[in-house]
Amino acid sequence: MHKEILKRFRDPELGRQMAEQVRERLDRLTDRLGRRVNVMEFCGTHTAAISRTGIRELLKPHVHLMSGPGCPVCVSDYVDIDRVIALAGMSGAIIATFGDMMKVPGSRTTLLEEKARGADVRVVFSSLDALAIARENADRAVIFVGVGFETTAPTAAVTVEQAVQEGRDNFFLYSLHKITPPAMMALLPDRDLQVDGILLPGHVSLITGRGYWDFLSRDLALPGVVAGFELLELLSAVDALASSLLEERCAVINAYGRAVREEGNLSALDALARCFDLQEGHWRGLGIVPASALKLKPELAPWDAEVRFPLENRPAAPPKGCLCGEILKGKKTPFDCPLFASRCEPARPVGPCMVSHEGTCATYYRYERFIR
Amino acid sequence: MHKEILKRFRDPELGRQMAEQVRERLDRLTDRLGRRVNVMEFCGTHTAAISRTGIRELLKPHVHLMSGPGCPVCVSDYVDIDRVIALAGMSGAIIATFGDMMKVPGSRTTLLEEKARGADVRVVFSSLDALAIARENADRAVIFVGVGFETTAPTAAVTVEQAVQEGRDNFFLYSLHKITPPAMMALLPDRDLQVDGILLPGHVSLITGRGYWDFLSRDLALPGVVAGFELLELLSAVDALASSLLEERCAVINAYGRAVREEGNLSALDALARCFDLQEGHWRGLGIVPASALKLKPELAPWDAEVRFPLENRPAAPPKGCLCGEILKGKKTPFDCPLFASRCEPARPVGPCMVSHEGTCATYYRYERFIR
Amino acid sequence: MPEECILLAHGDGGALTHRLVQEIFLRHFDHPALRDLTDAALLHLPEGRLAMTTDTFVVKPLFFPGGDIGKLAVAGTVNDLAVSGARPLYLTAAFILEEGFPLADLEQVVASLARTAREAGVAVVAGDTKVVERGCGDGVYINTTGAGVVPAGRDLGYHRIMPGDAVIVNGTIGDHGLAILSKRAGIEFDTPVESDCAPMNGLTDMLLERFAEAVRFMRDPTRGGVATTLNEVAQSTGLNIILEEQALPVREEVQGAAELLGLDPLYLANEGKVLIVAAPEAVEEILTTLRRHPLGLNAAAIGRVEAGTGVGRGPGQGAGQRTGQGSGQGAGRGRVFLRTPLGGHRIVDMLAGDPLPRIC
Amino acid sequence: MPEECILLAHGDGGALTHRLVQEIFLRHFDHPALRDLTDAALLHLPEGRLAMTTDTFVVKPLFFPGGDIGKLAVAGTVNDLAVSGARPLYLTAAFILEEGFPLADLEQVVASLARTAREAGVAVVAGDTKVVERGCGDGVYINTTGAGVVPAGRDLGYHRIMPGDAVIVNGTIGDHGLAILSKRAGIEFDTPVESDCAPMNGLTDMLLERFAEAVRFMRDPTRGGVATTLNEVAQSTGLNIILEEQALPVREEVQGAAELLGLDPLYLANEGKVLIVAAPEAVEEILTTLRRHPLGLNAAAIGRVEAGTGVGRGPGQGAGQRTGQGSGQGAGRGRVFLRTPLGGHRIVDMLAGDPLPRIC
Amino acid sequence: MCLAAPSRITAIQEGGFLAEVESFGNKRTVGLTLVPEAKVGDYVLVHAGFAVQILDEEAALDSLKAWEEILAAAKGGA
Amino acid sequence: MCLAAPSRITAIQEGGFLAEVESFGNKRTVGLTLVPEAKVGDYVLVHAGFAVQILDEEAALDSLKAWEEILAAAKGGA
Ligand code: SF4
Ligand code: SF4
Ligand SMILES: [Mg+2]
Ligand SMILES: [Mg+2]
Ligand SMILES: [Mg+2]
Ligand SMILES: [Mg+2]
Ligand SMILES: [Mg+2]
Ligand SMILES: [Mg+2]
Ligand SMILES: [Mg+2]
Ligand SMILES: [Mg+2]
Ligand SMILES: [Mg+2]
Ligand SMILES: [Mg+2]
Repeated sequence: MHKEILKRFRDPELGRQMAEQVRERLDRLTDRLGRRVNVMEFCGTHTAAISRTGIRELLKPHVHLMSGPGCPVCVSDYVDIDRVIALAGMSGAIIATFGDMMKVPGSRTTLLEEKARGADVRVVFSSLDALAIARENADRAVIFVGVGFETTAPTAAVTVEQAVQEGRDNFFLYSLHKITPPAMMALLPDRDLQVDGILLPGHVSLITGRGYWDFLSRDLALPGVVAGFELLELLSAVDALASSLLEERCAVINAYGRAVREEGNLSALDALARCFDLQEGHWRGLGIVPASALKLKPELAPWDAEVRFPLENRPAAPPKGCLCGEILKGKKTPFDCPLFASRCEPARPVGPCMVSHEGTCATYYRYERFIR
Repeated sequence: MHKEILKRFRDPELGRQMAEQVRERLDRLTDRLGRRVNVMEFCGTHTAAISRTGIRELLKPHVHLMSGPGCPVCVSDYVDIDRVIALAGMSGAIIATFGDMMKVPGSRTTLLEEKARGADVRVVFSSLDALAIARENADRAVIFVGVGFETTAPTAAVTVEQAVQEGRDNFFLYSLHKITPPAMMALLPDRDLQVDGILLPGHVSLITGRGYWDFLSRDLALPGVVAGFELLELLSAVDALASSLLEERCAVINAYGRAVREEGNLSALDALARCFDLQEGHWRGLGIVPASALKLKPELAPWDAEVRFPLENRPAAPPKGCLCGEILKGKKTPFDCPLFASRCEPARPVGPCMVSHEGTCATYYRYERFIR
Repeated sequence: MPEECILLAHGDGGALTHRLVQEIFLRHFDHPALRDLTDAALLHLPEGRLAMTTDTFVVKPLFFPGGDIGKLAVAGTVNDLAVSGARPLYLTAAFILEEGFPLADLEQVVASLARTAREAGVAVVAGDTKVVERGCGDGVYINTTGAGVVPAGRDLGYHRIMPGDAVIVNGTIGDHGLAILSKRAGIEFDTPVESDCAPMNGLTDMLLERFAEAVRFMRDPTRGGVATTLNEVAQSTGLNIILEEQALPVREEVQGAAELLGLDPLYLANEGKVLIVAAPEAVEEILTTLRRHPLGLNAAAIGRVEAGTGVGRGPGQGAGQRTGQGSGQGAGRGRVFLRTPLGGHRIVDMLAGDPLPRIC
Repeated sequence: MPEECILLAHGDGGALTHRLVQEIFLRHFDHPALRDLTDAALLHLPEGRLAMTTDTFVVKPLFFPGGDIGKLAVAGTVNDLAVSGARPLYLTAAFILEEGFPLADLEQVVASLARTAREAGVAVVAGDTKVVERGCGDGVYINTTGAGVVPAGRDLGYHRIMPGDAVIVNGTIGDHGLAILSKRAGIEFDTPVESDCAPMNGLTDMLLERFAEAVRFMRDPTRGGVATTLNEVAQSTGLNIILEEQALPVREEVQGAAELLGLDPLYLANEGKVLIVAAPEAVEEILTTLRRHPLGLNAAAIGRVEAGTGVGRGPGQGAGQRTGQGSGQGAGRGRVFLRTPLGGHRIVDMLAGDPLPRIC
Repeated sequence: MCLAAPSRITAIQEGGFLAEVESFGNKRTVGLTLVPEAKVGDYVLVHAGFAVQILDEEAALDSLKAWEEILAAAKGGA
Repeated sequence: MCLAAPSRITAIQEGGFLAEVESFGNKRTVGLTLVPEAKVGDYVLVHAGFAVQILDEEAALDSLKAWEEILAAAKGGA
């Protein structure tokens, strides 16, 4: 059944019609504003889907679809990557993390290279897999490097709770989890950006609920639309945003109704509240953002890799010439970076935006490099 | 210089002349006794050298050169091999031992097969190498399986002392070391054997000294000659034995003067006395022989693998049909064994005599199989 | 039970090596050149150019849905010869065995290799066995090297590809890569997808017999998938290739699993697929022919060749220019694009980095 | 410094693989068939029978006195062709790289392989690279497969060996095996002995050009040494071989080290030696010829062929009978004996088990 | 930001911690702790090895209907 | 029973625990604890990685001389 629905959500004929309607509305907006409207997709999965479906190219004359800092891998700072790499060097330790983390450059090296040099680093698909590794290696420290926003953080939380329940004392979480609103608040008020409206991350929203975003309209007077990821969902979300702007309605609309509820996923939100405290976080590009990082509560300290394996805090300089910071803020595009597609490419990334499949630089490299 | 001496010790022309003289003496003895004289070479290295040089074939009509139990690998009992294999199965343990031990069959398997199945078993050339492995693997138990007679046991002793001095608490000796006289006393009085004289192990003697063997003439009224290993040394030793028998002198003669002193190696004998106690030992073929096994003294218990990793004592049956026991006693030759060169061969040994390069079965297989 | 698994001594060239060769290898491979175990096989070669190719197979797991490393080792090498226009005749097979590898598994692999070779009509004429210590291998690795003959009159190559040519594939893409991935440690999932692993020399020979002129070029999109292989074509010719997203034959199970894991079927390996560049006027006839062959039932035209964006056309320049430049930058070289159903375009690049499963 | 060592991505067929191929392999190997990186090399083959052989090289350490794995990979395969009477022409080279292997070491190996191939006059015409995870390999393994041509009129083989024939070797034995052993973990010692590793096709071709009739058979005594190789000859022909201990050319350094470790040079591997079975009347002339070649300075006649103890002569029966029997038992088959200086005999058997160093 | 793929729950393991899900014939085991209310037959979005939300099929069909109507109207109106 | 090979001591390491020995150009490091009286230049028998005895060259030459004399005598006498 869902198979059928998905097929229709991807129907090219409906898509063309919808695109026609969106273009028409956007052009009216352009006429009214005297410039193309600026829409930021905060979420990297949106960035990738918009490029992959060709929507960005198709709508380019009508709207500036700006890519935001919505890739948790990309916003992980050098400081944190360096620390994870240091943990990987501990004798006997096993680092488990998601595939994308493997290639993120710290200040000198990556987990992938450390693995090649002998560190035991394993790619997992889920924190549950990391816990299973800990069960099978009871005499070794297994450190799960959790990275992700509100969507992913609850999965790490319930896994830690599972470890606690099992009395598994060799499983540790190194939490690089972050929440998104503080980054938006740090970014969107920036005059230079001139963001007119925002496509809100669909999968963060299915945890947080639509209501989570009301601060946008309330505090920043920005309209927002929670968007899905299929062709028609993306187009209809842009359409809804255009309508709001045309009608000068400033509200947060849910255009991903099949997955996102008003109140979100209460079980997941409970898990976050039970396990994590908010602390200041290092964001690549944005710097230190207060109350944006999810760190394990003190009562979970025995499972907290940062507490159990404390490391010196050595500041590291970002690589010369990398514009990641500006690109994450949406102020520059990868085409502005002199390293883009020359010294920096997915096979040998310089900045983290070139690493993650949904990093802005990687996405533009993969899908848009010669299409301008 | 020594190079030149060795060359002359191997000179075939001198050898042929010496052989002529030996034959002549032996034939006179045969005439006197009415049978070929029986000479046992106790030492496996002698067994191999006598076969390799062709002396056994050459002198066959004139003397019966019987092979004795003088291979420390061959006389190691199933019980001990099974225990070593059990230790190899301990998680994290490293077993280090000499190459020949790898293929000795326990009651079900060998160290070589256990290694193939994942056990960490390493071949070393010296107990010092095993200690070095322990230094490099400070978090793992390194068990050196020491095997050998009086020649080898002192090297294990001083290595344990070195470990004690270094405070190396992850190095352990599993001592299968044995001394030779009790085995001789258990064997030689046997009427069936009719040993007329004995070639004494040259390299045991360089530790023990010639005097060590006086019990032979004193208690058993047997003449003996301490023999070297080069062509002329071997022939001259047989010659000396033949002379003694002809002249009815019953003494122990040193015919390996370049290496063996009257009193032996006092440093080595001291080391033995400092580290080891004599206990009853399991000898394949001979059974339990009192006061024949060198086991670490109680004060060295922390470095004694048998004390630190106690194992159940499970008796094991020797393989069906294997005549090792009888062969080790010199009562049978490999040609008497129905498995010899059919089911039992060096690539897949059934009994331990087929394993060691100087095991009687392996030697006969390698050098004498089709020469009868 | 003397030994049920590989020991180091099986590789020392001595008695156990001989027993292994006799009791496992020679029992499954039967060719006069092998029987004497001499240093080299002496063989008859028919008229034509000699074609040679080599590949080592290090697949994990050794046994996977739709095949095993033995079958793969034949298919992979036979296919490299086949897509070059050659008729595969002889294979050499060299094994690297890890100490402790079960003899029963070895026998199963060897039997499968022998069976596939017979099916493909190639003879295994020389072999080698090495044993490496535990922890220095992974069960078994197999190198196969193939020799064949290109009959007179066949000429395939980059130099024959022209703008306007069509790109054809003989069936669904990504099946092998997904089947393997589904068994990879840490990602295990159950999938109905089987590897497409199969020798294609029957199919290619049939095609070349009928369309010697219209078929310009063939290549098997193995490691790196269709995307990487077509990028090699584009870079070597300086021509662009435009794929039609809707025309790509992808099993819905493969598409579904790829979405689950965050992968793109264009980058998944195939082991029974051939990309054919052909004259546009022959496309329909070629598709009809392919679809009558068991390995071509889902054949489809998936794209077309277009003039590149600048210099560097033709094989000579293309190849020369390529040397030492790395991938993907510089202007005026051939590219691969994909036209989305909406009519937009996106780049299809070479694979960069293992297609790791990812969460974002 | 992006990557100084092999990463898994170097083997995924994508961008890093391409860079590796361009920047290391193609820089050292230069052959038209390689340049286009197509699936198979298309080659010209002169008149004669095609000879093929394959070998994988897993030597430890990779760099040893007198050579390295790259040189060895050429010498080993070229020699197998050469001793079969063939003129080696083409090589394929397939690498299994372990994650973490230093690129600098790889480049050194590849350069050595290329240099040795040039010296031997063979072209590397096809290649393959696989990367395996750390702990699933050992730096680098190399498979080389060779193709060559046996000119008309050459006929070497077991079937030509007759009682009375002489056994010749082109120089000192055991050098390679000892040089390798001296670097093995746990046995390290310093030795002046270098590996004899060298392609011998120049020497064998010269020999066969002059002594096509008198040379009956050739073989390179590699793994298992002279003892194992001659046992294969004896078993395959049903004839006995009698070696003269005093005639064996053994460097005194090799003899000394072998005694130190409890080894027999007859079982140590050689990589630049050929055993030649030849008509007795030609022995002196062959020795004179060999000694004029740089690889034959220490050539010596080391033994002779005698009638075996019973049935089983001739290659056909010998081979048939051998199958499934294992080694070394049964009556009436060819044996190898060694005559000691004293005039006694002893058996020289096949290697059984790794020549481990031992104390007793 | 976060890939999530729709799958159908085919079985829930004892204790309710894990579920078998199926998507186009592909089967996986996923954590169910975050959607304890899910039942066999439900479609869920799976992220990082966990079911993170139950999909609302009715809402999906509503969206489709709405789009089709609007587009039809627009066409009709054009 | 025990292989032992003659080697010449070329150097003794600090502390006297280890020595470098040489035999036909082959060099090894061996334990010296069991023959503390050995000096550089001495020939020793090496067993299991240790020097176990100093070889007595004079005794070796004596043996040789004795054999040669006896054999010569025997020949003369024959
Ligand atoms: S292209 Fe590379 S260097 Fe430039 S901003 Fe992106 S990640 Fe940084
Ligand atoms: S030949 Fe084998 S089975 Fe027979 S006695 Fe010797 S070791 Fe035992
Ligand atoms: Mg190939
Ligand atoms: Mg291939
Ligand atoms: Mg081989
Ligand atoms: Mg392994
Ligand atoms: Mg190919
Ligand atoms: Mg070969
Ligand atoms: Mg070879
Ligand atoms: Mg050979
Ligand atoms: Mg290949
Ligand atoms: Mg390794």
